[in-house]
Formats: sequence, structure tokens, C-alpha cells
Amino acid sequence: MDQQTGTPAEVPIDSTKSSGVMQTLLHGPAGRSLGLVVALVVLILIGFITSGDRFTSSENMLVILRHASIIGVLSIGVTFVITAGGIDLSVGSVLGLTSVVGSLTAVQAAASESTWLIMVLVALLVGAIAGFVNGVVIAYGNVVAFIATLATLVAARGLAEIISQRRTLLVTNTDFTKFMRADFLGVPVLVWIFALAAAAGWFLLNRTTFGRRTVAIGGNLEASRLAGIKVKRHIVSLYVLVGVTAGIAGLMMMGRTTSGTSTHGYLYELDAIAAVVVGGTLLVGGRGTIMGTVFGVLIFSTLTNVFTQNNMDTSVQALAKGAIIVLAVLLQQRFASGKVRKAKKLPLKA
Amino acid sequence: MDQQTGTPAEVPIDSTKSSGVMQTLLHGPAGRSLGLVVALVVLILIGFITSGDRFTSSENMLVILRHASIIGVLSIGVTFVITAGGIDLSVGSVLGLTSVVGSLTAVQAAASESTWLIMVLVALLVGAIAGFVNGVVIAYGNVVAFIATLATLVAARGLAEIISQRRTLLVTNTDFTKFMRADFLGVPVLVWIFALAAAAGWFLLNRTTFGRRTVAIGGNLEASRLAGIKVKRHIVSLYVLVGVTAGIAGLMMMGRTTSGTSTHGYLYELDAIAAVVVGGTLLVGGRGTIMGTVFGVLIFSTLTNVFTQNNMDTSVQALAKGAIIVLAVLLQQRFASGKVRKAKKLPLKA
Amino acid sequence: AGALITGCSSGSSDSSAQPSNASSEGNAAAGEEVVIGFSGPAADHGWLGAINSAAIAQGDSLEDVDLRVAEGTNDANLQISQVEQFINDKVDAIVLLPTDGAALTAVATKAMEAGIPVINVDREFSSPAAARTTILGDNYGMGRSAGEYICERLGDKPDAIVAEIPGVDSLPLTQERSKGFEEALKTCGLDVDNRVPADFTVAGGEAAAAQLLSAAPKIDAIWNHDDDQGHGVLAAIDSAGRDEFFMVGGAGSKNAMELIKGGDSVLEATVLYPSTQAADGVRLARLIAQNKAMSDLVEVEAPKRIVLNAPVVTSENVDQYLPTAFTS
Amino acid sequence: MQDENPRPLLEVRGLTKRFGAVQALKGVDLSVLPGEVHCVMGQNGAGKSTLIKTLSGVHMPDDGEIFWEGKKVELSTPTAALSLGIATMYQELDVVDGLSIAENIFLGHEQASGGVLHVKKANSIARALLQRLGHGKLSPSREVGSLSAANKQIVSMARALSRDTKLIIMDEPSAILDAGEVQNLFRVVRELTSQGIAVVYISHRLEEIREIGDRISVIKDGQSTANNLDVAETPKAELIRRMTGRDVANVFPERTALSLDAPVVLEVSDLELTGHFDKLSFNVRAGEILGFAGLVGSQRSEIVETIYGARKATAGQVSVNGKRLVPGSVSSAVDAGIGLSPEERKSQGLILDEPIYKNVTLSTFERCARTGLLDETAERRVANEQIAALELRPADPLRPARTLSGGNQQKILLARWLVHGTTVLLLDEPTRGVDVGARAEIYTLIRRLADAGTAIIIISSEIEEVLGLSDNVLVIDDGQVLAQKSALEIDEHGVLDLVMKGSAA
Ligand SMILES: Nc1ncnc2c1ncn2[C@@H]1O[C@H](COP(=O)(O)OP(=O)(O)OP(=O)(O)O)[C@@H](O)[C@H]1O
Ligand SMILES: Nc1ncnc2c1ncn2[C@@H]1O[C@H](COP(=O)(O)OP(=O)(O)OP(=O)(O)O)[C@@H](O)[C@H]1O
Ligand SMILES: [Mg+2]
Ligand SMILES: [Mg+2]
Repeated sequence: MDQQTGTPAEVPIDSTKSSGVMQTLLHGPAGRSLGLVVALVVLILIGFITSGDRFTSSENMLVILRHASIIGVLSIGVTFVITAGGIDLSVGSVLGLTSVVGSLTAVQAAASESTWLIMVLVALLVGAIAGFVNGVVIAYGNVVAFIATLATLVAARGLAEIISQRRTLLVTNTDFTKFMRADFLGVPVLVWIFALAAAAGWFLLNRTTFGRRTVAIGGNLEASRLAGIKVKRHIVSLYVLVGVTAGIAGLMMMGRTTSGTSTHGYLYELDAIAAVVVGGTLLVGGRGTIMGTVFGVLIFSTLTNVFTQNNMDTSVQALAKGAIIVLAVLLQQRFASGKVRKAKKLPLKA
Repeated sequence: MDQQTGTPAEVPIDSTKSSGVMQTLLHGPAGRSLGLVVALVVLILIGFITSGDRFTSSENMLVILRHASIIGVLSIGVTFVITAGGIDLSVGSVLGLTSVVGSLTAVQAAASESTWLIMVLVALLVGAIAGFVNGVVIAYGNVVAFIATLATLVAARGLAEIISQRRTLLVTNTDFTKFMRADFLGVPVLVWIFALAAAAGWFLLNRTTFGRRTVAIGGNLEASRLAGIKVKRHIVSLYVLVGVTAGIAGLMMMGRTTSGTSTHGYLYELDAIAAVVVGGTLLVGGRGTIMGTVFGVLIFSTLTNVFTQNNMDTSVQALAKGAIIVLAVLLQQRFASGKVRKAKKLPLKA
Repeated sequence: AGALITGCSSGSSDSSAQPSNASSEGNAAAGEEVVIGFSGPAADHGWLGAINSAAIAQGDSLEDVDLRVAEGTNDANLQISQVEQFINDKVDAIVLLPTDGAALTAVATKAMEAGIPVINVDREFSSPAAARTTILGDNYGMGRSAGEYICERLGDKPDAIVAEIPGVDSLPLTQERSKGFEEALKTCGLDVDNRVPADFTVAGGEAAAAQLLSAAPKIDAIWNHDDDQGHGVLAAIDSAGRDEFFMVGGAGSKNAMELIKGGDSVLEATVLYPSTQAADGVRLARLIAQNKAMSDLVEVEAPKRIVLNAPVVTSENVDQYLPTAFTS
Repeated sequence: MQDENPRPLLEVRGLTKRFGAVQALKGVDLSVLPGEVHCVMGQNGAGKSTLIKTLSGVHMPDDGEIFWEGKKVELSTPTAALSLGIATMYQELDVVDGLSIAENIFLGHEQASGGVLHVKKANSIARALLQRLGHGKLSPSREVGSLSAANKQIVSMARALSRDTKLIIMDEPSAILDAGEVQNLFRVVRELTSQGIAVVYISHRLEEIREIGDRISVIKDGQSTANNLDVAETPKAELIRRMTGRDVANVFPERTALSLDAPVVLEVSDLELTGHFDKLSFNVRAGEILGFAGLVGSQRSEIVETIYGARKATAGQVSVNGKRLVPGSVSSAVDAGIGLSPEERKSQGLILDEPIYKNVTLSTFERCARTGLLDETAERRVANEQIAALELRPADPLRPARTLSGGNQQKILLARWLVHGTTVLLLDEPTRGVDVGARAEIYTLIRRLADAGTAIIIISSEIEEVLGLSDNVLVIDDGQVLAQKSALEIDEHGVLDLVMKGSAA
């Protein structure tokens, strides 16, 4: 489900000396997420053992999901740039910027009925512009993505502060906040948005030319260029895409907190990148998995919840979290594949 | 001066139709730092024009240098891991941890005369251990450096908080703090340490087998391995090295602030990486320049100083800083080389 | 704008924060021009933003003050060099809200030794010699006030569930607040059952509260340390549709006060933590630099230590505090 | 030739191209007729790849004109060339490892409507293409990263065929193919030309040119030295002279009789690598050249990599001069005196951005150093010695390895182990992509090393080369030794027969 290599059923892996169905499953695309499923199940078990029904209640599951949703949407976007071999450190800060500009639009446009739509459009536009700037600097200015987006991280935060005059702006449009905080079929709208973003992201990555080219650029930029792909243009559109997801996440944040401020999304970039990489997307590019990212986000979100349910000290949480990140990656790798050569090559890079 | 390709004087660059000395200079190793020198000079000019003697006074220059010294030492270490194609996000947090453990040692060991030495050794040891853990997880666990050190970032901060019980610990050894805050030949000890670290780093990177291995591994890990270099062991030692520089930086911080706390070094990793990359070290590895790093650190430090001299609003500063990071990189690249293919290949990666 | 230090310096619980004080006439008159350096932590949340803006506004309003504002930072190293820069520039006084009191002590001492009076705001230095005057909010007192208020309301229910949402847990001020809170609760036999730290931001407050509400199915009272993150906390409470408890806030934002006044939210009260401390610091710095005294005191010099009060704002007295509340 | 009627499909006049200080093309002419196989020949570094890159929109020429079907064109991007109908198989593998075969084939021109992929359709077209190329057994959905280099080449070719082309440029397609695969390739080429599609074919193997080519153009040092020679009428010796400017006897150096009491240097016993080969035992004596003959994918590379410790053997042992090696430890192998020149020169052998001399001393810089301090003077001295001995061009030790031609890059790897002075040398495809002149030099060198007592294992896709160079030959298929023979006892057909029988069994 999580890979671009076609459906598992069609992949006979290798005619020579493959050792059975189990191997095939474990080393195939399904296996890549298996480690994560195991990690998540273990976490849930720990939650259940330590907190019982309070943890497994459907309300609590929704708390976990709602908490995951904003970082989740962000991570879907980040999955694309990382798959293409790039990185975006500015997503959190762009999220903050869109929330500020969005909230301000709502205030400016007063209480008119169309406000909501305008606000949404403006937020997405701001995200897209920030992404466009990133993309152009990276693709045409040849500035490494890490630095270009680090610069945007700093600049967008500053801009958001200037625009908001460092105040927390209230989102005055109650239609919007009500919608964002409502449930639909018993599931919060925020979670629906996350689910839709994941589904759309999966489709885009695995079933469209855009996705193929993203993987190709991440896997071999030069070969992609030789194959006639307009690499620079594609890179720009990738950063626009992740900018737009930051805009969506900004809107979700506005709905969830009924406010817009420059502090929204602070350090979210690290959470998003961690989720994406723990999920199995290669930081060097060339392989991306939306399913993995979703699992990665859920693991972190569940972890926080388990910690809270157990009233655990923040510092101990931090210590545990560090260990768990490494364990999750090790688990994921163990299940993912036996490609020794690959594994040997990768560790140091990026 | 800044490169591993031998001293500029010895490099005839190319026998066939080289177009003049200037070209040679610009495209050679010296040129790689030239863009940075230009950037720094421009900044200093701006400082002089806007603030006059107040800016150019020797006291102010020392303020800039002292401020640069701690991030500077850290960046020297980070230059090594980045040159080898790795990254270390945990340096800031390890700095905090060493400062806590160091301060605590001083308290424990009471006022005995040997305290100072023990404290220094303990701080360096803590840094080395943290680096060792990073290195082992990366080299032997095959966990990508970004994630492994992100985990350490989180965990070390948690550990520092637990150890310090979230208090700011005072460094009771006044001999130590006096030494660290003293001047020697009119130059602060902190600046001397930075200068020594830079000199040692330059020597290590350019004149020793350790440095050669580092560059080789960053340039092509697999080829280095197949040439018989003990790659894993070297990777571990690289992370130990950067851990030790974090320990030195932690000691400097203890001296400068006469305190140890878990918040010391917060987000320094980003500053250090930015300085290293702006300096011209390739984020994908294979090329590292200590001189460039020193310039990168000085540029950032001077920038902050100029801002403060001009009483600039923090948010505007952030905006300007973002733009300047990108400009500095563009400038550095422009002067660095005409290697078009290289530039085309690199932007997206890492 | 903003309150005069004389107005809120007494430390008594009934002190008022009246916007202006007639007796300041003598000091209000412009004196010789003084240069004041101000350095504070990064304005990364509402209260600190308000601190900064109030200080800058204060500087602007005093025509004999040239206020130099250094970049807000959470990095002790950078803040030290800012102070060094002020020392080099031979400013007349420095107002310093240190990112970490202990870490800035040495450089503040250096400034004092160089003859530049340092006004220490909010986070205290580790040595008394490092500041000419210290203006502090009462963090411990804040926790106590919140605890006492909750005791008053729940004192008869020994098994009441009390929750706490502190700000950044690693800050000493948070620990002070929590300590005061815990000790006050103890006096009436209560304790903190659930504690989920946030980070002073709206989003952090929302996330922490959402987790808290899920972890604790029934709650009687919540103390949230900061009204800025409180905005998020309330959003989460609203989302969860919970209202079986009451909440006490902290810092005293305008929003929070308006909610208290409105009376239809779970927020019943908030404990004041003046956001005008740095502004007061600027005023005081000016007096010290100009060698003036505080008008309402007989003493001919400015006092050494001023601890601002941490009163509880409820629907009864909210009107009194609303005018000086900060907009987060 | 202009008076002969068919209008050239592609005509190039006076093309020049400079990279920094290197003038790669100094004036090249080329004229390709529809339906012909036009061979371009030249030594390593002559500028062949640069020429074809200017024709496929990768590099913009500095000067010169390109005519396509009589019209002057500018090929500024790969897309521009592709849309005219010029498809290229590049010398460096240009596939994306993380994508499937079908995805690679349709990269840049995906089977899709409205941006949504037709996976099934792409797979079935890909399957048909693979079948046409004689590789119907490859599943189009298999990830390209798991393919051998030879199969990647097939994917490249399928990609070129998948486009609507009038000209296919093949830059050394046969370099990584074995004899059978080359025949397969030729079959496809003939099929293409019979449809009127022109092929520009680059290869260093003269026999191939004779077999498939119609006309030949020769480049030397970035300049055309001969154009449109008729293949049938031009003797081999003349071609070589046009390319190299001298006479090269392309014969294998004479064998020195292997003395029977030469000591066994390399001893491999019951070596096993799960999934690749098991229970492998053989010895190599001092001065012996042992050849591994077999088809591509027969696990020969895996065997030498395991001996070298680059892969960790699951069982068995390797000893050098009676001393056992630590399994999975390259450094213990190197210390014991083994050297490996790996199959994939660029990704496994060289640090492309580092200068030649540092690549040469990559295994020895520690030894040159004193107490951890580099001695670059000594390094450059030993590197220069080898540069001179191997006639490495350009003879500039400071030139980054990236800018060297393939043959010269190969010489760097040999130089590395020459400096090191190994007792066992493992050579995996040492002449891949190397020109005739250099090839002869490398053969001589290998023989000289053997005569000096080095034990050598050599892998080559060219059976002729294995047989011509080795003393003894192991015929390997699917990780199993089918036969161990003296190289004199077996010929090319014998090897192929064995392999065919082996895989049939
Ligand atoms: N990107 C580049 N930058 C600098 N020099 C280059 C570059 N590409 C090629 N060269 C140089 O141009 C010359 C021609 O190289 P080219 O690759 O065209 O040779 P070739 O004839 O294809 O050789 P081979 O048979 O080894 O493939 C060589 O000297 C090479 O070093
Ligand atoms: N069972 C397998 N599963 C996946 N990949 C395989 C398998 N067998 C071989 N390959 C791939 O095919 C490649 C070529 O195989 P191998 O190197 O053994 O062939 P070879 O005989 O050495 O070929 P060459 O003559 O090109 O050196 C391997 O590097 C590997 O990537
Ligand atoms: Mg070539
Ligand atoms: Mg092979």
C-alpha cells in the first residue's frame, strides 16, 4: 500500500532463491510499514496496560487523532519534498504566518458571509507563496534546501510577528471555527481533513505523473533531467505543495485554537520530519511512503497521550521519546528489507 | 587556506588555457572563502556607516568575537560531521547537558583545588559519551544521522533537566569562571579558545589522516570502505569529536554565564549548521572548510551586533536575517566555482 | 501609557493599578536626556510580547529617554553580548529581563562595576550586587493566590480533582508558581492530581488541555499558568464540551478578563502577573539615571527591590484591572 | 559523401565545447543517414560522450551547427532533443533505482491521462518492449534497484524504444553486456534500422563495430580525424591508427608458464553467502591469473566481494598466505594484502570530486603519513610515478577524478593497488569502457603484476578477454563453479556450452 512499486501482489520479488511467502511479505512494500504497525500496537498495549479503558476509550482515540491531525497534514506535504531529496524546515513557521494572515483577513473582511472562503483562500495563497519562494531559491538559486528553508523559517516568523504585532489574533468568524471544531459522522472535521490529505497524498504520490517524477527526482536528479523532466519547475511545484499543506495546517490550527499567532507551529518542522523519516521515507530521497508517514505521526501522537495518561514528568518523557525514536527506526528498518548494501550506504548521508 | 586540495600556491589549477591569475584565485580554494570575506566586509561597512566608531571600536569587535566564540567552537566540530556527510542536531542539547553535569561536579567536589580540572574532564567526558552514543547508533545501528541525533537532542535535554532538577546551577569554582572570563594579551580567553579550536580543526581536517578519512567518507562512503578505511569506526570517532567540542562549548558557556542549565545551547545546532553551510562546507559531504566556517560564524555574529547597534526591531531583524542567509550563500557560490554541473546536482539533496 | 511603579509597588493586596498618579508630576518633567538599554527574552508568547511592547511604548512616551532595544533572545550567550554592547556604548542604565537570572548575573555585575545601574526585571539575578534595583513579579505568590482561590472554592471537598497546566516546565518561574500552588493547596488538604505542561503558546495550551481532559474524566478545578496559552486551553475545553469544573488563569490578559467579566465561561478568575514590569523598569531606570527619587516615597532614592503584587482578578474586581490588562 | 543521395538525418558541423579549462570538443563533424548504424570511435577522453550529449540537449555546444533533417536546430534541453525524435542511452546508467522497470521506461512521458497514471497499460506496454528486447522474463513492476547493471541497460534501451524516435544514440551500450546480451542487442539494432531508424553506436570493441556498423567516424582529442569510413573497407589497423595515432597490437600478452611449485597465496574454502552462492572452494597461486567466466548475473562479483570482506560470508573462510581473514572486514583483507578494483568504478571506486592523487593513495595515505600527519609530497610522488607508468591522461595529479574519461578512471584504481603493493588482486571488469590502446596497456600491466608474483582474479563479461588473459578459468553460473580448467583447454564456445547446460539443468 505504501509504495510506488506497484501492488505487492504483482511483485514476485525475485525468482532466484526467494524463501517463501512470509519473506516476500516482510521484504515487500507491506513490510516497510510492518515495523511501524508493531511499534504502534506495542504503544497501544502499553497505554492499555497502564491506563486501561481510559486510554482505549473512543474519546481518547479521537484525542490522539485530533492531536495528530495538524502535524499529520504538514507531514504529508513534507513527505513529498523529502521523497524528492529535499527538505523543508520552514513549514512550522509558514503555518504560523498563514494563521496570522488568515485571522487578519477575517478581521478585515468583517462579518460578511464570504469571509470564510476568502480567509481560506488567503491562507492557502500565503502558504503557496512562501513555498514558491523556497522553491525558486532552491531550484533556480541553487541554494541547498536546508539553508534556503532555514532562512524562510526565520524570515516567515519575523514577518508573522510584524503583521500580528506579536498579538494573538482571534478568529472572529464563528462559522469557520465551529466547522473546524465540529464532528462529522462521529469523527472530528480535523481528523477528516487529515484523512483526506493522506488519501490525496497517497494518490498523488503513487498514482500520478507528479508523484512518479517526485520519486524519480529524489532517486536520481540527473537521470530525471535527462529523461526530459523539467526538474526545476517540478521542484518549485513541490515546495508550493508543501507550502499549501502548511496553509491547510494553519487553517486547522486557527480552527482548533480559534486564534492566529506567529507562535503557531513553532518547531513543528522537526516533528514533521521525524514522523516522515520514522515512517520510512528516505531522507536522501527516492523513496517515500504516505502510509509510513501516517503511522509515524500516529506513533508520536500516541506516545504523547500515553505519557499524559500516566502523568509522566516532561523530562522523563523527553528521555523516553529520544530512545523510542531510535527504537522505532531500528524496528522499521529491521522489518523493511534485507538490502544490506543499501543500508550500508545510507547511514551517514543526511 | 581552507581546503584539502593543498595550498593555493601549489595548485596550478589547470595547465591548458587557464585565463589569468585572477581566475585561478577566484576558482581556487581561496575563492571559496572570498564571497564570505566580501559579505563580512560589506556587513562591517554597514556597521561603520550606521553606527560609526561605536561599531568599529576594539571593544565592540571583542564583543562580536566573544559572542561568536561558543557557537564557533561548536561549528568547528559540526564542520567535521557535515564534511563526512553526516549531521549532528544534538550539539546544542549536549552543550546544555555538559554544562549541567559540569556545574554539578563543581558543587559536589566542593572547593578543593583540583575541582577545576575534574569539572573540565567530566564535561568533556559527558560530551564524548553523548557523541559516542550518536556515533554507534548511526554507524552500527544504521540509523540516519538526522534522526539519531534528533533523538539525542530530545533525550539529552530531558536528562539535563532531570539531573539539574530544572534549576540553573551556579558554577561555584571562581578560579574557573575567572579564567574563562579573563583576557590574555588583550584578547578574551573565550576568543583564544575559539582561535585554538579553529587552528586545531584546520590542521586536523587538512593535514592529518583523520581529516583525509573524513573527507573521503563524505565524498564516497562505499569507495572509502572498499579502499580499506574503517568507516564505521571513523564515523564513531567523528561524533565523539563533535561531542567533545560540545563539551568545550559547554565549559565556555559555564564560564561566560557562571552557570549550568539545561536551557544552555538551545537551538544552537541550527546556528552552527547554518554557519557551517554558509561557510561553504557541502551538506552532502565531501568538502569541508574550517576557514569558511569561521567566516560563517563571524558573519552571523556581526550581523546580530549591527542589528543591535541600530536598535532594529527583533521581527524586522528576523526578516532581514532570512534574506541575508540566502544572499550570503548565493554570494559564496558565485565566487566559489563555475562548476555548473555540481550546482545543478546539489540543491535538492539534503 | 501604563501604570506608574509607585502605584503597584507596595505589595499589599489592595493596591490598585490606577493608570495614572497625580503625584508623579515632579518626575514627569523632562530631565536630561538618558540612554537606556533594554534586553529581554524572545517575545515568543503573549505575555513577553506585552512586556516588550509596554517597555518600548514607555520609552517612546518619555521624551528624555532614548531606549535601545536589543533583539529578544532566549540565548544567554547572545544576551550577554548585548549587555556588553550596552556597556561599551556607555548607556546610562540597563533594563534587563534575563533569559536566565543566574546566567546574566556576571555580566550585570560587570555593568554595575562600570557604573551603569542595572534594573533587573522579573527573573532575579543570583547576586544582589548585580542590580541597582530589582522589579519582580511574584511567581510564588501567584501560585499561592491561585491555590488559595481554589481552596476557598473547594475547601469542603477533600477529594476534589485539581489539575494544573503550567507553562514551560524548565523555567524557574514555572517551578516557583507550581511550588506556591502546591503549598497553598496543601493547606486545605488538596493536591494536584493531573499536571500537563504546555509552552506558553496557544497551540501548546490547546494540545496540553486536550490531553489533560482525556486523561482526567472528571475535574473540579484547573489552574492554567498563563492566559495566552489559556486561549488554547479554553478552545480545547470548548471542543471537549466539558464544563463541570472552573478554571483559574494566570498573567491577566485582556481576553481573559473579558471572559471573567462575561461570566459564561469556565474561567472564573485569573491571577495577575504584571506585564508592565519592564515598562516600570524603564521608568525607574530613568529616575535612577537622572538621580531622582520615587515621588510617593520619602526616601530620596529609588528602592532596591520591588515585588509586584499577584492579586486574584474575579468578576467582582475585574473592572478595576481591565484598563491595564495586556492584549495577548 | 554529400553527393550520394539520401539526405542526412542529422548533420553536425564544427562543434566545439569547453568545460572550464578543458576543451572537450575542438571541431567535430558528423553526418548520420536514416537507417544506418553509424559508429563513433575514439580513445577514452576523445570527446565521444560530450559529442552525444550536445546532440541530446544535455550540453549546449559553444560553437558549431546542428542540422536535423536539413533544418538548423538548437538542442537546448533534453526535451528538445527527445521531441525531435532523438533518444539516447547514456554511458552512465541513467535509471532511477527506486522506481520499477515500467516506471523507468516511461519516465518523463508517462502513460497517463490528466496526470493520472495508467499502471496496467504502462506495465503491459513495458512487458511487450522487454519481450522485444528478449527479456520477457523481467517483470515490469520489479524495482530497478534490484537489477544487475546489464539489466539496467536493458531498461535504458527499452526506454529509448518506448519513444517515437528516428535516431537512437547508444553510448557504449555493450560495455556491461556479456556475449549473449550483445547479440541480443544487435538483433534489436538490426530491427530498428530495418524500420529506417538510425543508430549512433559507440563502442571500444572493434569486432562489434565490424559486425553491426555501416559507417564509422573517428574522433581524436576532440577533433574529427575521419568521417564516414565504410566499415567493410577500413582495416582494423587503420582504425586504430586514426584513433590513437600509432599502432597497437591488440593481442594478449604472452603467458609465462606457471611454475608448479608456486605457493598458494589465496585460499578460499567452503565460502558461502546465503542467497548468492554456497560451498565455494578454490586456490590461487602466486603469479597465477584466475579468470571468472560466466554470464552477467552469475554472482561473480558477489564472490570476489565476499572474499574481500565487503560482504560478510555466512560460512567458510578465506586465507592469504595461510593467514585467515576476518569475515566481513575489508580492512583485514587490505592489511593481508588483498586489493579490489570494484565493478562499479564511479559509485564504488572513486571519490569523484577529489583529485587524482588522493584517489590513487586512498588505501595508502595512512602508510605515507607519519603519526597521523599526512605527507602529501610523498603521496603526490608515488601517485605521479603511477600516473607516468600507466600513462594516465591528463597527467595532472590535481585534476578531480570526475573529469577523467572512463578508461583513465579505471587506471586510477589500478594505480591505487599498485602503490599499495598487493599480493592478491581482485579485478572486477577492469577493462569495462576502456579503449583499445589503454586496454592493451592494462593487459600488459596485469600480466606484469602476475609475473612479479601477484595472485590475480579477473572477472570480465568478455569471455575472450578472460580466456586470453588468464592461466586458469572458473566457469561460473548462478554462484556455482561449473568447471575449473586451464585457459588453454577451453574456448568461448566451450564456456557458453557449459553455461547453457548449467542453467538448463
Ligand atoms: N563535465 C565535465 N567537466 C569537465 N571536463 C569534462 C566534463 N565532461 C567531460 N570532460 C572532459 O572532456 C573530455 C572528453 O570526455 P568524454 O567523456 O566526452 O570522452 P569519451 O570520448 O566519451 O571517453 P570514454 O571513452 O572514456 O567514455 C575528457 O577530457 C573529459 O575529462
Ligand atoms: N537474487 C537476487 N536478488 C536481487 N538482485 C540480484 C540477485 N542476484 C543478482 N542480483 C543483482 O544483480 C547484480 C549482478 O549480479 P552479479 O554481480 O552477481 O553478476 P556478475 O556475474 O558479477 O555480473 P558482471 O559480469 O556484470 O559483474 C547484483 O549486483 C545484484 O544487484
Ligand atoms: Mg564516453
Ligand atoms: Mg557483477
